[in-house]
Amino acid sequence: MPLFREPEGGAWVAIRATLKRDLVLMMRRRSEVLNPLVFFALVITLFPIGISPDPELLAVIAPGLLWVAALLAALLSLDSLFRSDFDDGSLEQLLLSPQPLPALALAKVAVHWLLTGLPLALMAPLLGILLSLPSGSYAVLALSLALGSASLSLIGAIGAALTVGLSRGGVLLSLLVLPLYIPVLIFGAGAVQAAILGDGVSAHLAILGALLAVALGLAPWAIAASLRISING
Amino acid sequence: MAFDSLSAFLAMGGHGAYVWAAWGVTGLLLVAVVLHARAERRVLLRDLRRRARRTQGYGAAETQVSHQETQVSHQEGHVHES
Amino acid sequence: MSLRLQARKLACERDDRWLFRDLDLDIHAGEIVRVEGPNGSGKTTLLKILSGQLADFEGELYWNDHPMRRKRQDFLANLLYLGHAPGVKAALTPLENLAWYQALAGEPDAEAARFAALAAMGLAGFEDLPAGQLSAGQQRRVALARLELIPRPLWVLDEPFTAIDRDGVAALEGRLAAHALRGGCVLVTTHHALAESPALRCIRLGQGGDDAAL
Amino acid sequence: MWAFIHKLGSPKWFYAISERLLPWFWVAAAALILVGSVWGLAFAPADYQQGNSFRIIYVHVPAAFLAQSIFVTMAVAGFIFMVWKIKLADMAATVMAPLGAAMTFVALFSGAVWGVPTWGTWWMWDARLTSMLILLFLYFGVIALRGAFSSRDSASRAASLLAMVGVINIPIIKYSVDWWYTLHQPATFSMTSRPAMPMEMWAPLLIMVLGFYCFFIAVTLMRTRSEILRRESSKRWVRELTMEVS
Repeated sequence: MPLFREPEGGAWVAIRATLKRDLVLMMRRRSEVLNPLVFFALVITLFPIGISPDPELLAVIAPGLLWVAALLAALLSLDSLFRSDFDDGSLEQLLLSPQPLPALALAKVAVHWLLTGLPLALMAPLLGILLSLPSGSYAVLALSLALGSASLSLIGAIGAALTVGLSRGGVLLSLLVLPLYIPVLIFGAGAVQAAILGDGVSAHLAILGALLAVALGLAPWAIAASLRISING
Repeated sequence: MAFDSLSAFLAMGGHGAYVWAAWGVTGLLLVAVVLHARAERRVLLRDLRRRARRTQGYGAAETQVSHQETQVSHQEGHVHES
Repeated sequence: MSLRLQARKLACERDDRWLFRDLDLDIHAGEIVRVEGPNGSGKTTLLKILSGQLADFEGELYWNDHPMRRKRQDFLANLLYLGHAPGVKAALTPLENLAWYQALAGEPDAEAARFAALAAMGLAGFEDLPAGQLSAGQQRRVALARLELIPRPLWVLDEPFTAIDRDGVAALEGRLAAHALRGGCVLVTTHHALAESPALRCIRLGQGGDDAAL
Repeated sequence: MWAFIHKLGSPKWFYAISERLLPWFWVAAAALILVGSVWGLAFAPADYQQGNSFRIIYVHVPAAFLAQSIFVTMAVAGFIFMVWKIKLADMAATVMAPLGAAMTFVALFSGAVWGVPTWGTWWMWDARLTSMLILLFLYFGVIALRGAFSSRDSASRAASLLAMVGVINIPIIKYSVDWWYTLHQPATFSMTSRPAMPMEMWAPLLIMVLGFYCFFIAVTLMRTRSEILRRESSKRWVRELTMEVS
């Protein structure tokens, strides 16, 4: 074996390998994928029991409930985003690779969205039926959640990266992240409401897209910086 | 002067409770911030002084603990390369 | 090829006490540098600083006579670091673990090389078991297989002998010596006594019990 | 230029210079707040719609201004600390966070109290109050994160980064909350945004705002000085200084 070989594969190879590795890992621990979905369904079940089974009342509050419950479910899964990598030492290896860390972090976030945000978005219409969500808003609900949850994953990953070195980071993580989620919640739930009222939803979706663009532009660097801070202990 | 009498001033046209509650809490908080800053400084200076006196006092009298502490500045580092 | 890691006036303070201070280091190709010291003397911290993970220190690092800040990418491309934790995913097989490391290091995706590296570490036959089912020593060997798999001249190894059996220790020691002989460079912390050799150099960190005075 | 910045970042130099500045800011803060209070409480005319309850504006608005300014200042200090590694900036950011949270609380409390005579309720999801509430949570997050790390350097860098992330989000949050509010509560009466306030009304407000800013500077200087002593307690100049005092 030679003493030294110049790294040939560029960042793209490393990103693909990280995507594949995280996907395989998540598929081998299916409960971690399923738990947020079950949580989502459970929380939605609680509301009619806690408030009232009246379909008309439920229909009014359904967009907000679905969005808040999905947001909490996504939050629930965030803590494990970097935790196991931190515990077994893979995270320091990730930080020491000669590849751009923001890109690798983005790959991990992408897997998180793919296996949390996207399933939540696909499941939301089903739960919408339980809350008598008015017809015509189901597609918008799924679409707004799919778009919004990508921003949630990106923003949440900053919090997860900041708290990964702390032994009890879970509650702190929600404290850090939830205030930052508010704009996404406003425009996400707003889109569904606009669809119910028959208003145009393109403005809402466009703003959700803009938020995602901003998050995509800034969050990877913040995540990378946060990981470097956390690895310092 | 927007008020005819002291009682009118205190009553604030019927809104006295609200105005004085808001102002009172604000004033109390500002005072508390100042008092806290002063107390913090006093406690800190006392601790620092106590620490300084302790290192001085012991150094003159005896013991190795203080010896270590006061001598540190002369021992440049504890690293040896071999 | 040139290979030189230098530290000047390195100092690190933790909780108001100096772990080390005024530490000058000069590490060249062909050397095995062993960092010694009792628990809590800052061995791991020093290794993390020298491998560019910790930013909280005073002093300057130089890589091939350039300030580390400017040569970080080049430095990382030359570095192989093994930390306290092996960095082996329990849910992945040794092969899958190594495949990720290969890609991360920019190596070509060669399965034969992975098999060979695992075989060299005495893990033939365990390639396709989830790493979680392996013993602690075997997991450490999976991590050590990266030494065989990824050609990097500078090895920074934090307690690499942990959980390894006697034969494994001897083999690893031989591997370190061979690496130095080929012009590589090893920076290692260990409680295990390494065999005397002209390449071996020791750096001793003190008790570190000082009060942080200036 | 660089030498100047680094001199500015030297705790010892700052400790000396702030000692001379501090009395001036205390005097200015006390004088401005006193004048503003007397003017605002007793001399400014009552509002034709809200009557005298409007006098709450003289504590509510300065506190709200300060609450937002402190967060921005904290983020700027965090940025300076992260980029130029000037520890003094971080010390200032450390002591600013609780003051900012306190000011946010004052703004929220006075806003809630003001709500009773204005809206007939202690809490209204008014855009301004909602943004303030979110700001309070952001402050809590920064303070809690700083407290959670065992290493001071990591704590400082994490808190700085979070403050920077927060400050990017504040305008987005503000904008989205405003939008959300107009959607759900169209055309409610707003407490503070009114056209053409007469001079007798806004002059005391301006004085109060200036007074609050001076107060903020004075408290920050004073507590930063304490923080310097705490963090540099092992440095020779601090030891000599404490000897002198005793």
